[in-house]
Amino acid sequence: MSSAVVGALPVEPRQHYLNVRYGVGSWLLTVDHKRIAILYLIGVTFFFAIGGVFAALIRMELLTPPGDLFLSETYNRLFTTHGVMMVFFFMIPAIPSVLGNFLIPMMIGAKDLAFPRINLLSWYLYMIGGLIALWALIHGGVDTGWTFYTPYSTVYSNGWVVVTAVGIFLAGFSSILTGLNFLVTIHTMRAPGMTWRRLPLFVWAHYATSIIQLLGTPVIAITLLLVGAERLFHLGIFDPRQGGDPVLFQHLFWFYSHPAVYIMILPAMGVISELVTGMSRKPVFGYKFIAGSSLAIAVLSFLVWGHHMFVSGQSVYAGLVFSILSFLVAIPSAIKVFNWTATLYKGSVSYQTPMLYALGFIGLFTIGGLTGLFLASLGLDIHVHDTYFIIAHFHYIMVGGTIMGYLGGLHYWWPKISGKLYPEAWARVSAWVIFLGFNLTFFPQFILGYLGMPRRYHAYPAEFQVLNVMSTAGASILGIGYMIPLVYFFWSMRYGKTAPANPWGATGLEWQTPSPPPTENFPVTPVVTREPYDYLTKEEPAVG
Amino acid sequence: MAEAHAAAPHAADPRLQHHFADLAAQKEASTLGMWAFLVTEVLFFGGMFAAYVVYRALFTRAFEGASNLLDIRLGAFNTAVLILSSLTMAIAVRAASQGRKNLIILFLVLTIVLGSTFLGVKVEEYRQKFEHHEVPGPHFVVPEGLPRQAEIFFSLYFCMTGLHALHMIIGVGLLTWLIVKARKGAFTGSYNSPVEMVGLYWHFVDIIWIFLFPLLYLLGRHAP
Amino acid sequence: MSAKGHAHPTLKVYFAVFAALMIFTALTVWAAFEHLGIWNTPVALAIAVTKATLVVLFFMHLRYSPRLTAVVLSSSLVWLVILFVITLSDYLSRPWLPIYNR
Amino acid sequence: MPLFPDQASTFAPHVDALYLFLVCLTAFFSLLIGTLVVVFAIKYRRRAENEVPDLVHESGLLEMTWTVIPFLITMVLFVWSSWVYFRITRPPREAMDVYVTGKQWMWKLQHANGRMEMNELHVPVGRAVRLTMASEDVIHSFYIPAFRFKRDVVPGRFATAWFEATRPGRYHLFCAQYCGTRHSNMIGWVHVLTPADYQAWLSGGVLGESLASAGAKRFVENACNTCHAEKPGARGPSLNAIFGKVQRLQGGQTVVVDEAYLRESIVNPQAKLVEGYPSIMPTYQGLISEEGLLQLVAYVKSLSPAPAAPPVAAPAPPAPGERKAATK
Repeated sequence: MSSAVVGALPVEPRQHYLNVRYGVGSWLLTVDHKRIAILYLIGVTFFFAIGGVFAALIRMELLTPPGDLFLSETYNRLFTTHGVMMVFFFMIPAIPSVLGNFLIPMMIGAKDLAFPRINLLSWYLYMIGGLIALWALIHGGVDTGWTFYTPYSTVYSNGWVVVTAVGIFLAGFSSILTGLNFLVTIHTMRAPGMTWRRLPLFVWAHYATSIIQLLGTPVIAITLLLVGAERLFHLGIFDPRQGGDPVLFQHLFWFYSHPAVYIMILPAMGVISELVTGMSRKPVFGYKFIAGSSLAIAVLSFLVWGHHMFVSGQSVYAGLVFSILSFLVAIPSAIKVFNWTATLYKGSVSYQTPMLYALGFIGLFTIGGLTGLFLASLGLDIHVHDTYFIIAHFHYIMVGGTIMGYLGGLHYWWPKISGKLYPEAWARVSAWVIFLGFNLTFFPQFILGYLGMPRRYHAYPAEFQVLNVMSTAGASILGIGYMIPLVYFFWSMRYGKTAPANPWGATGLEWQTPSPPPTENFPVTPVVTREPYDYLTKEEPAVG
Repeated sequence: MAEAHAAAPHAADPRLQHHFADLAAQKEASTLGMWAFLVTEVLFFGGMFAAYVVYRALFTRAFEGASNLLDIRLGAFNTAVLILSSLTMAIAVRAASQGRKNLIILFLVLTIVLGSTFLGVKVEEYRQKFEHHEVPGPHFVVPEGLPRQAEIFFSLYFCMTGLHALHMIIGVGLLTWLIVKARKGAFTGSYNSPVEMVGLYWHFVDIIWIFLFPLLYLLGRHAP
Repeated sequence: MSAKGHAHPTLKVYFAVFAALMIFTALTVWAAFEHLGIWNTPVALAIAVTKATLVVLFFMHLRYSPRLTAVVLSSSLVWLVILFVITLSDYLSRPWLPIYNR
Repeated sequence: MPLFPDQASTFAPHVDALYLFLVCLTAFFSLLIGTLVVVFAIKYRRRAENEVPDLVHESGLLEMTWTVIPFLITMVLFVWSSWVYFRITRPPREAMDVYVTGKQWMWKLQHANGRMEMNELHVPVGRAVRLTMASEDVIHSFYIPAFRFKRDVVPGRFATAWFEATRPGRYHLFCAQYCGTRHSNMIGWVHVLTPADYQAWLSGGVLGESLASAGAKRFVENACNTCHAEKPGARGPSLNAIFGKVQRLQGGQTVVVDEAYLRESIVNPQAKLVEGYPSIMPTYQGLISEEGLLQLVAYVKSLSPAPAAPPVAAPAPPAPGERKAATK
C-alpha cells in the first residue's frame, strides 16, 4: 500500500513526519508522537553522554588505589551525578520515551497517543527536571549517592539535595504521564482486529511498564518531597534525633526504586522479543508466556524491595519473606530467556546488527539475572551487599540489558525513524566493541565485590588494583564503542541509503507504512486480520 | 487537570481531536486517563499514609496524645463543609451533562465557596499550631507528658493536610477555569468531560480528607 | 465499552448519599469518644471506608462506569495494601527475634 | 592478585559453599543459554533471502519444564541461604561483648574491661564475639570481608550482631554504607589473636575502667539513682536483674528487656512505661552521647546475672555497683 504512494509522484518528495514542517517551533510545539520521540532521543542522548563522562571520571580515579586524582568531595559528587543522571534521566525514560513513544501508536494502528499534548508536556517536564538536576549536581554539588539515604541526605550532607530532588520529582511526573498515556492508548486506541492477543510483545512489555510507572513513581515522588521538607523544616520523620526511623526512608525509597529496575529492563525485554522474532523470521515461541511474564514481573517487582535492606536492621522475618519473593521474581525472567532461545530454533537467523545486540542482551542478561540470585540469598547477600558485586550485577542488568536492548532497538527501527540505512559494517564493529568492552569493565567487579571492596570508595586497598585497572581499561573500550553509533547515526541521516518500508522483512503494523511514516502514521486505519509474528503464511510479500 | 486539556476543541469537529474516531472514544480515553491519574494520586498520598501507619504502630502513645491536641470541632466542621462541596460538585456535573449553563455556573461557584471555607478554617488551625509551638522544627516544644515522637505526628499532620490543601487550591483553580469556560457556553449535553474530570478530581480530594479526619483528629479521643 | 451517555444518578440519590455521609461523620465523631478497647481504630476506619465507597460509587459514578474503571481503581488499593502490609510486617516482627540463640 | 577472600570466621565456609554453588549454577545456565544461542544462530542462519522457516509448535510441556525447574532451584537456594542467615543472626549466649560506636569517619571500639581502640579490633580466635553497635550521626556499616560479616549501624538504635574468628591474622575492616566525604577512610584492621596473645594484649596498654563501671559513674552523674533507687517506694522501677526478662508495660503490653529497650527508655522514656510507675522521667535525648548510652546499658546489663562466659577475658577491676557473675 505504501509503494503506490511513492511511485505516483516521483518529482515531489513524499511528505512524511520529518519534512511536513520545518523550523524550531514546529519541533518544540509538536504534538506528533514521532517528533516527540525524536525530542526525547536528543534529551536522552544528552543525559547519557553526561552520565558517561562522569562514569569515565570515576573509572579514572579508580585506576590507582589512593584517592589521588580528585578530592573525596569531588569523587562523591561524581558517582552521585553518574547515578542520578543515568538512573532517572537515561535508563528510566530511554526505551519507553524514545522507542515506545515512536512505536506504540504505530504498532497498534493508531494515529497518535491518546493525549498528545500531555506527551509533549511530559517531555518538557523531563527536560526541565533533568536540567535542574544537572545544574544542582554540577553547580551546587550533591554527594549523597543516587539513593539519598537519610539521615545523611537530610541532615549531614551540605549539597543541593533539595534542588536535585525537585528535578527528580519533575522527571518522575514526566514518567507518570508517559505511563498514563501508554496505558490509556493501549486500552482505547487499538485498530480494528488488534485484539489483546495480537498485541506485539513490545507493546505488552510497555503495558506492564506503565503499570509500574503509575503505581510506583508517586511513592518516590512523595518520599523525595518528604526528604526535601525534612531538610528545609527539620520535620524529623526520618531523623533519629527526633525519634524518626531512617529505615522507613529505605522502605519507601525501594518501594519505587526496586520496581524502577523493571521500568528499565521490561521495555528492553520487549525490544528483544521483537528483534529475536523479526531477525529470525519466526513466530515467537511462547507468546502467551512472554506476555504473561511481563505482567507477572510488573506485579512481583513490587513485593521484593526489602532485599535492598537485608543488612539494614530490618526484621529477619521480613527478610525471609523478601528473600523468597525475590527468588520468585527470577522465574518470569528465566521464562523469557528460554522462550527467546527457543524462538531461534529452526528459524531463519540473520546476523545483522540488531540481532547481534539481541544475542548480546540474552547472554548478558542471563548472567545479570543469575547473579541476582546471589543477592536474593539472605546468607550470601550479607557479604556482597554494598560491594562491587552489586555494582557489577546491576550494570549487567542495566548496561548489559537495557542499553543493549536500547541500542538494538534503535538500530532495528532506525530505518523507520530516519528513513535511512546506517552503515552495517560499522554497526557490527561497534556492537562487538561494546560487548567486549562491557564484559571487561564489569566482570572483574564481580570478583572485586566478593573480595570485599565496598562501593562508593574513593580510595581502596592496593591488592584490588589489578582488577580495577582491568575495569578501567574495559570502560575506555566501552566508551569508544558508544561513540561509534553516535557518529554513524548522524552520518546516515545525511548520507545513508534510503530505507525501504520494511528492510528486515518483518511483520508488524509499523513496517506496513512508509519509512519515515506520514504524520498520521497510516493513510488508512489498518485492519488487523493476522496473528502476531506470522512469518509462516506468505500471502503477501512483506517487502515495501 | 491536564487530562481535561486533552479534550479541548480541535479544528475539524470543534471538540474532536484528529486521532480519535468519535467523541465517545475521546471521552472514554479521558475518563480512563483521569482514573489512572487518581490511582497515582492514591499512591502519592499512600507514601505518607504508610509513614503514618508505621509510626502510629510504633509510637501509639505519642500519636494519640498529640492527636488530642488538634481541634476536633474545626476538623468536624471542615469535614462537613467538604462533603457538602462534593454534593454541589456532583450536581454541577449533572447540570453539565444536561447542558444547563446557569446551573453549572451556580453550583461551581458554590463549590468554590465551600472549598475556600475549608481552606480558611485550615489556615486558622495552622495559626493555632504556630501559637502553641506545635509546628515541627527548631521551635517545637514537646507537649507536656508526651514522648518526643509527638513531633513526628505534627510533621505528618502538616505534610498530609498541607498536601491536601495544595490539592484543594489546585482544585479551586480548576473550578475557576471551568466557570470561565461555562460562561462562554462551552459545555453541552454532548460535550462536558472537563466538568466531569474536575468533578472526579474534587471528589478524590474529598475522599483523602475522609481518611485524614479520623486518622489525625479522632484516634486518640477515647484515651484517658 | 463506550462511556458516553452513562446514566447519572438522580438528585434524590445525591441527597440521600449526602445525608448518609453526614450521618456517618457524626457517627465517627461520637464513636471516637467511646471506649471501645481495641475497636476504636477499626470502627473509625470502617466508617471512613464506607464513606469513601459511597463517594466513589455515586458521586464519582463508579456504579455507572465500565468495569475497567473499577479494576483501575482497585489496583491502587491493592498496591496501597502491599505498601502498608509489607512495611508494617518489618516493624511488627522486629521484636520477635530472641536475643540469644536458644 | 587475590581472587578469593580470606576465610577467617565460622560463617565463611557456609557462605562460600553457597557462593560456589551459585557460581556453578550461573556458569551452567550461562553456558547452556550461550551455547544454544550460538548453535541455533549458526545452524539456522539465513541461507536465502526468501526462505520460510519451519513451523515449530509451542510446547506446554517445555514451558512447564522451564518454569518448574527454576522454581525448584530457587526454593532450594532459599532454604539453604536462610539457614545460613539464621546462623549469622543470633549470637550464642556465651558470646563476649564488644561495643562499637561509628561516627564520621571512624570506628571506636570498647571492650568490656575498658580497653578502647580506634579503627582496630582485637579479638581472640575461637570465641564468639557479640557486637553492640551505635552510630553518632549517619548510617554506617561494619564490614569484615574475611568474616563474611556485615551489619548496618543505623543511628537512633543499637545494632547487634556476632561472629567467631577461626584463623589468627590481620583482616580488613570497612565501612560499607556510604557515610559522607571520607567514607573510604573509615577503614581499619581486625586482629585475630590466639587466646594467649589476646590475654597479653588485653592486659597491656593503658587500661581504663571497665565499661560497666564507667556506666555506673554516669548513672550517678545523671542522677539516675535518685529515682532508680533500688528500694521499696522508689520512684523508678528496679533495674536489678531485668536484662533478658519480660517487662509488663502500662496498657498491658509486654516487652523483652534488651539493649534496644534500655536505650529507648533512656532517650525516650515516655515511649514504653513500666506498669505501675508514673511518667515522670525526663528524656536524655541529646544529653548523653552514644558512647555514654553504651556504657549505661553495659552497666544495667551488669546488674543482671551474665550468661555463662568462659574466662577468656582478664577479670575486670571490680567497680562500684557492678556484680560480677560467677563463672561456671
